[in-house]
Amino acid sequence: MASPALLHVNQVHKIYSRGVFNKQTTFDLQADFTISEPGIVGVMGPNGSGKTTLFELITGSNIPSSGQVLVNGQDIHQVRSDQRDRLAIHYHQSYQVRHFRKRRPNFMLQPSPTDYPLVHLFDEPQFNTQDGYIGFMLDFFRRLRDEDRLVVLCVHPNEPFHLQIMREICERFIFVQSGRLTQAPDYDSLLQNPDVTAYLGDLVGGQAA
Amino acid sequence: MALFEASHLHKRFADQVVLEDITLSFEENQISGIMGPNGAGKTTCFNVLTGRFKPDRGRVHFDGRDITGLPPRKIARRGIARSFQMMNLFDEYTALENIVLALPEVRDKGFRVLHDLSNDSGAQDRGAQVLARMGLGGREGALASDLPYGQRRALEIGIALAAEPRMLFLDEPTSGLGTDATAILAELIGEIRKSVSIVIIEHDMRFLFDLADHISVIHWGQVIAQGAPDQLRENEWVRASNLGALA
Amino acid sequence: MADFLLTLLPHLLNGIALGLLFALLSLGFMLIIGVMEVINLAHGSLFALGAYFAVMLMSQDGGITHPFMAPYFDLPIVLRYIVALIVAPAFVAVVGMGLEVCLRRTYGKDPLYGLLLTFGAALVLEEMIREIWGPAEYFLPIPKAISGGFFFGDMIYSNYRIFAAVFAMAMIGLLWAFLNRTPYGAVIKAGAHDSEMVRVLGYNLSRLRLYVFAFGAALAAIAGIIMAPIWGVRPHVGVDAVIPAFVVIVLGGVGSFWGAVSAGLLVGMVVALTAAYLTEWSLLSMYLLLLVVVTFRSRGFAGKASALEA
Amino acid sequence: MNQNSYLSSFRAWFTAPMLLSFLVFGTMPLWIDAVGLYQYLGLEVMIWVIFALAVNLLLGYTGLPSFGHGAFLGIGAYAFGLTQFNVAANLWLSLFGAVAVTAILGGLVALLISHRRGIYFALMTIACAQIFYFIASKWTDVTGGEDGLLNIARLPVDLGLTEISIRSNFSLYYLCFAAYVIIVVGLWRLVHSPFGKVISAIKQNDSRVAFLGYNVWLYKWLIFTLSCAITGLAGALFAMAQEGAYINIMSLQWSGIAILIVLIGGGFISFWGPVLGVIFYFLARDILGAYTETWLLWFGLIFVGMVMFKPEGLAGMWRDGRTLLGRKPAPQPEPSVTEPSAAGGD
Repeated sequence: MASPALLHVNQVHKIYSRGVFNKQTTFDLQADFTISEPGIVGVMGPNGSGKTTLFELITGSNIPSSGQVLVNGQDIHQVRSDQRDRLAIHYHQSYQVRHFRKRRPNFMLQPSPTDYPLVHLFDEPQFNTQDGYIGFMLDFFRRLRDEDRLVVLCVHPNEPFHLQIMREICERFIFVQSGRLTQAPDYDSLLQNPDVTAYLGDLVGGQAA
Repeated sequence: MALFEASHLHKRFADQVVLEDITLSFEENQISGIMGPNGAGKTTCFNVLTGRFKPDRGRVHFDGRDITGLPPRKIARRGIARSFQMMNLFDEYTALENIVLALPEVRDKGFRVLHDLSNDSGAQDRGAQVLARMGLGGREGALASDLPYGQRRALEIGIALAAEPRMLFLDEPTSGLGTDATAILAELIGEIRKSVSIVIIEHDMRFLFDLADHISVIHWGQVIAQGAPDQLRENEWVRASNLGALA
Repeated sequence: MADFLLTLLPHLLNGIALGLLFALLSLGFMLIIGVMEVINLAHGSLFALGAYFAVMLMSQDGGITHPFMAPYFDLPIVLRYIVALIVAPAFVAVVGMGLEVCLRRTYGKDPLYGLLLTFGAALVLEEMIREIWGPAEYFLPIPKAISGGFFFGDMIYSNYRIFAAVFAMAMIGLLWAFLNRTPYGAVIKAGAHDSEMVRVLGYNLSRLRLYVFAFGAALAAIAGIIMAPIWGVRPHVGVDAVIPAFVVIVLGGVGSFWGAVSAGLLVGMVVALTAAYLTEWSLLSMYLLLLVVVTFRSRGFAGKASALEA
Repeated sequence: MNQNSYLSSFRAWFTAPMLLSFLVFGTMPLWIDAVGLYQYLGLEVMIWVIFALAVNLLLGYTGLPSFGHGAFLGIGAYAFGLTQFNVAANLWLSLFGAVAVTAILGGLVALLISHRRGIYFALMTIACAQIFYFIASKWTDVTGGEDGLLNIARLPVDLGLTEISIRSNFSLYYLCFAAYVIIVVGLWRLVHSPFGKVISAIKQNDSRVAFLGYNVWLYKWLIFTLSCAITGLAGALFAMAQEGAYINIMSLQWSGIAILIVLIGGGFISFWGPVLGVIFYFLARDILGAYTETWLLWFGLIFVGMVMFKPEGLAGMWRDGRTLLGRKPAPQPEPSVTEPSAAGGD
């Protein structure tokens, strides 16, 4: 039997709506993808496109409207809330967030099958060329990957070197726009996507120059 | 065994994990550095190490003894002194009084109501010596609140040093200082390292790379890199940054 | 047992009415702490002032009246009551603004100065009340519709207490909606969180402080008017009011809206029940409650670090 | 020891303003009638000065605002009367009883509040004071409730060889003056000792003091208890002055007025602030009070103005006046160390 995929986001929908009687959908995120091997995945997309919501769904701090998130074959929402951080961790800029939403009390949930987090999600880490800390951060991502974890790096690039970093370190990409995900196996095919080039605009040209 | 060892420290505030499994050790007679980007939890780490906050989990050992969760005054009495990033001087006191109050011999006389500090030439002289060492000779009588910024910083470190600690923790000593004042401070620290083990928290890499013997980089509540300055300087991004260009 | 519960009911009602009024008073108090970082010891005096202004607007012998006011007093009492409920808090808001202007000199200094200034202001306001209205007790006339009582079982219930509870509840609800559902509320909350943020957002901080103080003062005045028929209107009523407000804030925790409401209810209930069964000790119970809670939970039920600790 | 060191040790104990205050207060009964005032006023001033010095030990020197100190004044008065009635009608024993009971109760309160500071501290002192107030007002068997404890005697001063009657205001005044001299000298020494330096440092920055290895809690506990003990002594003297102990001095208002007096006088910057404040308060009461019923209103306005424009109080005005006149401050009693209460030194 093959070992289960490291991260399987299975038909996850998250719908936010407004109004009690006349429901209007204000935001709708749909995600369905599988990452079987350890690696570093880059997530890009405009602000408000649903990147942070996606991360929250993966770590179990947000409840999907439908679908499930499996980390190493384990449904994260079936794991005791105080042990979910042993499966997936959400880094918010400079600290880690441990906040979980559950529909059932912990005693009805299962313990985590692992003791160390398998999936590390970095939510817009602050890359600043002035101080040189980027190098240590990138080394840290690589170290995690070499220890067989999955690193997901979410960036909203606004300077050419942000793209340079993504290109240097990420092995595959996910592009998020208006709640929809597009996958790309490498940087070049990511740039084939006209939505991506439109979103990045001058940054790509700037890098080429 | 290192003079100061912290193992598996955890600290969280509500949802935020500020320290996650931090393990650090600081050797005797060295300058150890803790660095990290702004807001990366360095000061929290510092506060846990020096007893201001109790860690949720993990132990802190100093000189082979467990000091986890001891109140600040007991940690101070074991021989650990610290400076503060937000300067915490006694503003109504003169520079000399600030120092004298920090002397352990004065601390032991705290309850002697008949003692006259101003006639205690021993304490006064030792206080003046510390001030002279800090480059504040001649400013004994100036009120702490009247000193210029750089001298307040020096006094801040002087207070910590006057406690005659075995280990001195400095919290962002360069913050707010200009280039010249930073150079003076570096010289000062180079001078006091002869008598005391030092731990410095900084986000200014260049300052630490020049001074420290060993550096730990903290981010996301974890130690993301550590080593001697030369090892860390190998990193191409570090070299490509301003620091690298200048180093 | 059933009999006991039946006799308990009116006291519970009293407790709820008292508690909601305490909560209303404390919420104004808390707004001021939040935005100005000042413990307004004069808050009780503003409460008393509200009651006195209302007396002035309700009855012809309410202190200062002038012959040209006579036609006004021919208006039906309900109308005058509504006028009093609007105009008296507005007067008090103006007094509050004056106090805020004085307080400006203490911002950025040791918070003790703000405390001392408002203590002095409380003294001045109480003495002014004594000077204007004299030391005697006044009673605030109220419309017939909300006076009197009704029987339920063997016990008589006061209509007014029910009115007071409902009115206070409505005010608390409105206040909550104001703070959470309007842009003004958002700015006030930003100011309570971090006064620098208000400047960053592009608002005028000193104007915000002025308005918030006026608003808090008006809330105190409203609580004072509603409380007047229950407690009576005496110069000393300010001190009787500021202490429960203080206790409520400490119990509920600074910065917590529902903390203040639940602590207000708790204090009201404790005071009302001890007043019913251990009359002598009713005020003592409040202090004991405070002492116990603060000893074991230094920031109350839901408090965050705040100006109170500086 | 040479001449010089005798002089310097004398200076460590006595200063020019202290001797001046001894001179003024020591001769007061001789001239107070001549300036149109009366003996009992002198008595009140003396007692309130002792009380205000105790309050300022907390407020001005340690930065701890006790808004409930009036309760300890009352406890001292009751304890003095009760010791006199129930133990022995001896002055020293009764004074000891007053001081001891107040110190013990103060020490108990301090156990609850010594880890607090600022407004929370003020609040806890209010709560504790109110609890004492209610106990005193309800426990009528012991305290006489609203009627108070009547007929407290001005017991003769037993000096072993001879006894001095203090039935007259004049002679009671000198007992109070003696207490004042002892307390002023003692407190001056205390606040200029290492202990005083530490408590003042706690006022400026308590966490730093803890990081220097001092036991901040213990210092706060000791100073609160000491302040209560002195307040108890003032209460005992007050009981003799009034020939009774009454509940009203335990009310919050009197605690507040004590704070007000200390601040108006300038307790934050000067040892002598409370003394100036008490004199100012009683003169204002008698002079303003002669013209208007609402003198407290005017006094309150003066207070508000003072907080707004001159929080350093009368002592601050005095200091500014000297600077304005271009006079150099008089030599400090301790040449190498400047006092925090700079104006107190001159």
